Amino acid sequence: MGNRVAIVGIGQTFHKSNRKDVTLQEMVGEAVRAALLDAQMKTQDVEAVFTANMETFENIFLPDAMMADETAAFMKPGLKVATGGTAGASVVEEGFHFVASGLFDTALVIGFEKQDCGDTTAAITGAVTPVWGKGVATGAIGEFAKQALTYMQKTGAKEEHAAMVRLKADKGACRNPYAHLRLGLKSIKEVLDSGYLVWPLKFLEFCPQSSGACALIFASEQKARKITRKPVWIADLVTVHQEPFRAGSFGDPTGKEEYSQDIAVDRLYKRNGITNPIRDICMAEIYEPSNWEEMSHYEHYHFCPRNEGWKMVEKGMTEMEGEFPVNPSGGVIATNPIGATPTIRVAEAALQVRGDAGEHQVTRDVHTAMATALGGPNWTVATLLRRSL
Amino acid sequence: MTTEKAEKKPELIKVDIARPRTYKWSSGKYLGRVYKEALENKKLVANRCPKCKELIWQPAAVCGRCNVEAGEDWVVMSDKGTVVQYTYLVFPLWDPHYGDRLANPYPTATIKLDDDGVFLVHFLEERDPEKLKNVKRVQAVWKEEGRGRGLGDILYFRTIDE
Amino acid sequence: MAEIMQDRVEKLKDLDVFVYHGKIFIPNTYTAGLTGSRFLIELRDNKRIMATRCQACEQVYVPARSVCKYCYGQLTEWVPVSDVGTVETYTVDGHSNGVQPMDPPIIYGIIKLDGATTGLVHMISGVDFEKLAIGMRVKAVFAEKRVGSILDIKYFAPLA
Amino acid sequence: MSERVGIVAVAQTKYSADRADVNEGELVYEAVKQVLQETGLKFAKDVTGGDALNFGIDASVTCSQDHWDGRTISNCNVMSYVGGHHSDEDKVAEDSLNAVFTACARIMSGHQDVVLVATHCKESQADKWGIENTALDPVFLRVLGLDFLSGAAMQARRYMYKYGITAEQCARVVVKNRANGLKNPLGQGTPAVTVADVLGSQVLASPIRQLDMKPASDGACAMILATEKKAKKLCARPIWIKGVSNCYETHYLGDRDLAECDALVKAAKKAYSMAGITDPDRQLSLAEISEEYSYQELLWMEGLGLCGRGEAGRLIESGTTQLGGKLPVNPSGGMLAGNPTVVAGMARIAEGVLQLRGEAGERQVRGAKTALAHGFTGVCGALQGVMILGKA
Repeated sequence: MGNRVAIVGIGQTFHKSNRKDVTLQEMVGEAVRAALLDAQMKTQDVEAVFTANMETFENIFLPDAMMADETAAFMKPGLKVATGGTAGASVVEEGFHFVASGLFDTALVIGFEKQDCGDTTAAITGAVTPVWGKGVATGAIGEFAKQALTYMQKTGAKEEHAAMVRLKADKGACRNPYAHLRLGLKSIKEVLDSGYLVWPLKFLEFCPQSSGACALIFASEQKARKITRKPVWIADLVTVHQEPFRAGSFGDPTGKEEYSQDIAVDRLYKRNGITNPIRDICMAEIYEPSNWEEMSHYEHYHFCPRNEGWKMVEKGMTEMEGEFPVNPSGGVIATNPIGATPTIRVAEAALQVRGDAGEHQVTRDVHTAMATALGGPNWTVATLLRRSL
Repeated sequence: MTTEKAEKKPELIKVDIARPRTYKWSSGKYLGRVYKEALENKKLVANRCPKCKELIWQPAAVCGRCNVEAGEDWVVMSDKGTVVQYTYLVFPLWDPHYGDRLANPYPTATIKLDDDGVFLVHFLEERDPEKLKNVKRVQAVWKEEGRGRGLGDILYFRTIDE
Repeated sequence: MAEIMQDRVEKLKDLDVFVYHGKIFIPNTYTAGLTGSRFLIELRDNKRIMATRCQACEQVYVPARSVCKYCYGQLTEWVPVSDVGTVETYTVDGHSNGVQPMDPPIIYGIIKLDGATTGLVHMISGVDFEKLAIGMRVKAVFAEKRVGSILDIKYFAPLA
Repeated sequence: MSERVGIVAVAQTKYSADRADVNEGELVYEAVKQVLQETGLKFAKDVTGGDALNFGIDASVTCSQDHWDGRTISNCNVMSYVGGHHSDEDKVAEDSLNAVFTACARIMSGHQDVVLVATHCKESQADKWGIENTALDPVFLRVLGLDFLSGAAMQARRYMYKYGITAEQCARVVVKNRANGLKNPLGQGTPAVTVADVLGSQVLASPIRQLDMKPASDGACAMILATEKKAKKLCARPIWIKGVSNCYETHYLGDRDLAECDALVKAAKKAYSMAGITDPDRQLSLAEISEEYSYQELLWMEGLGLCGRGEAGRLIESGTTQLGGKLPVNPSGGMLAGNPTVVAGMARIAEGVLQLRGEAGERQVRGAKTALAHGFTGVCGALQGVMILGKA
């Protein structure tokens, strides 16, 4: 069997809407430098470099080769993967396989996106080519607006619940120096009055376009124990892609189709002896492009029964001090450099397991954490991290 | 002197590049059949998976859910249907295929076509947000000339009262 | 602005297959970053080619760069390099690719400027194609109207 | 290598200058269908008690490029055709040799036993120069209007100058590969040429002439990799991956002497050491090298240590690398006979597998036991990949 794999280094940029002070190479280099510093390693100690982003966002072809010098990949093995919004987690999967295989003892795993040099919604619209449907796209925003409407009608959730989720996210973001949107919201009223972006989604209810990068350093077991006293083990990782839903892009209003989220966590929980997720897992960093999605995902990740995601919010269970904290980092609704976002989820979950999340460290002791990613037509990557294996 | 200069933010140079790239996307055989039926007969067709018996949309050589070959069991679908979901853009969206910033003039809806038809994403003719709320039954309005663009042969779906 | 090409759909001769002739057009705005901007501003304002130096690795990077590829150190020392250098390789590019700043033929070359340890990829002009040779000495010719772009160097011409 | 990884099935479409008759999914399915039929494998989630095999394909690794497919999240084009529904799928955005490298790692990690790898590219549908231009640094290189041809031309010039390689020697590569290509039933039928034809063809970017460059090509390739145990259940003669590695060059063309290919030297060294190869030119039965431009076969041969620096020219003149020579290079015809970018790396591996299984027909290298497959991505070989395949 393969090596066990641990995260021994974590680095992020300070995610912002614009980073005009750095080129793409330099921005990604910042995250790499932070990860090397965190692990007290030098570039020579890194044996391979794996990267991920969505090329059409910057309209840069083969960006990994372009940034080889700045990401310590010069004269080293490595490669780039690109799926959809899940790209930042697909690269975590490949890093996991490559280090476990024994081909490399250490590897840099990097997700990045510099959205200040392109047009994100235009790039997403490019996911459907004109030969199939020209001009019908409303971008991801439109899709999630439809989702929010369906969730409201199906579960009886109120706009106030969605606003409470947004407030929770902002509380976390304000305690996370790397987060992009740190608004200092005081009450749900501010969210409710923020005007519609795409009905029924309001301005504050959808993720920003950010520029940022996140770099992790993976190490095999015997290497990891030499590098750090606090390795975070990748216990397991499940990727589930799927065909587009017949009646929607990110959700199935007919209620007849299985979600990749459910399939992914079923496999993950069964393989790792998890019978009661919010007991056996201590916290989660999930990929929620909108606050409505967060409530729906509570259900798809079996944190609560179907149609009761909003009740967890009402009882404050997922607050930082709550019974099952979710997205203490502020989540995707506060920070979304798309290629890096899934990698950030793994990084933030790992910081919680290490107890190094500083101001946004959750109250509950975290020995096990889950990070998820959403992308493409509702694809899912679920990663399980543990303090000890 | 130097402190004053230090405060001045350093000038940052940007490089603007705006170059379209041409593409020739092929419909392939299965989507080509949708183009042909729309062009010649103003009909919407899809092929049915022999295993799960569901209509495959976007028509393809394989049913991805069953991992079996889809074959040529083509079904003509009604071009009437019921609106399941809709949304409209508040802001113009840069559409890379037009190379322009367009606010889609029409709302985009998911329409369930009658008689076990597929869920089709297309435009609604109705643009008034208030009236949109009670648009339920709709029917396709086909172009009379200039067809040959598959689903683009339908201008939009018009509200029908049934 | 490139004219917006009209889409068209063509049915293949003897097949029920249709080919959609279209385009993808997303304008982009890239930043040169702090280091790159200073290099370009020096071209624009002072007609000077500046490099960043890595003392430890004895590297002088042109165009100026913020990271040394060998020691991964952050480069903060700026040094001017000569506008005269040696041609390391070149090509007389006759093919048109739709993204060139002028009509071909264009002579592209890599010029190792005196004082630099890396070559600068740029254009060469003012020389007969047959006279082009590796090892040739060339000098930067600056544009009259400079805007803060690598094209503020119009081309490199053979040293008299 | 700890757990041996076997290739149990390979398939390629018939390469063509223009496959406008199919979309990307239908194209890749032409290859995927063959490897599924050859092995009788289903996807893991579809395996029921009653099947002949009690295991299935655990994951798919696809390989394509958003820029070439003209579509964001371009793996949506092939998802249904590679069993991606409710399964593990990932897309590598490099030359496809790296996708096989990824599948190999997934199996060696013990996380997965059987992996389908599938790649496609339709060069006829996109603007090659426009795409390549966007791979270059936007501030200092892209605005100059460079693409991979002008980059390759500067490399060819430097290599020919420093090591005395001649235009005739480069032309011989084209003559050899196109002749081999006509013996390959899956080849594109690119017509044979003489040295004079090549030297007489129009200069695109000196010293590269029209016939020094590969033709546009559309195609797909699929293969199935498995653990040693399952590979032996799936086919009589699995071909083993004895060594594999890759390596990044610097992006800044001015930072390196373009006559050198240090990243390829390093990748080859690692792959050889994994495979226990010390003298590649004697121990390899054949080499399949990705060459978009004729000079590249010669330069990459030297980087791969198949001969000394500057000796590739003499090697091609001596007929050593011809079919029937001591070390045949590109019996498949290579990219110069017609392979798409992205697909080229797996096309090299597929030819290696066919040769080692003795199924290469007219172009069979007699007694082939060990084959090298090489694939590169990007301008002037920005990311070099090397794989060693063995019969035993």
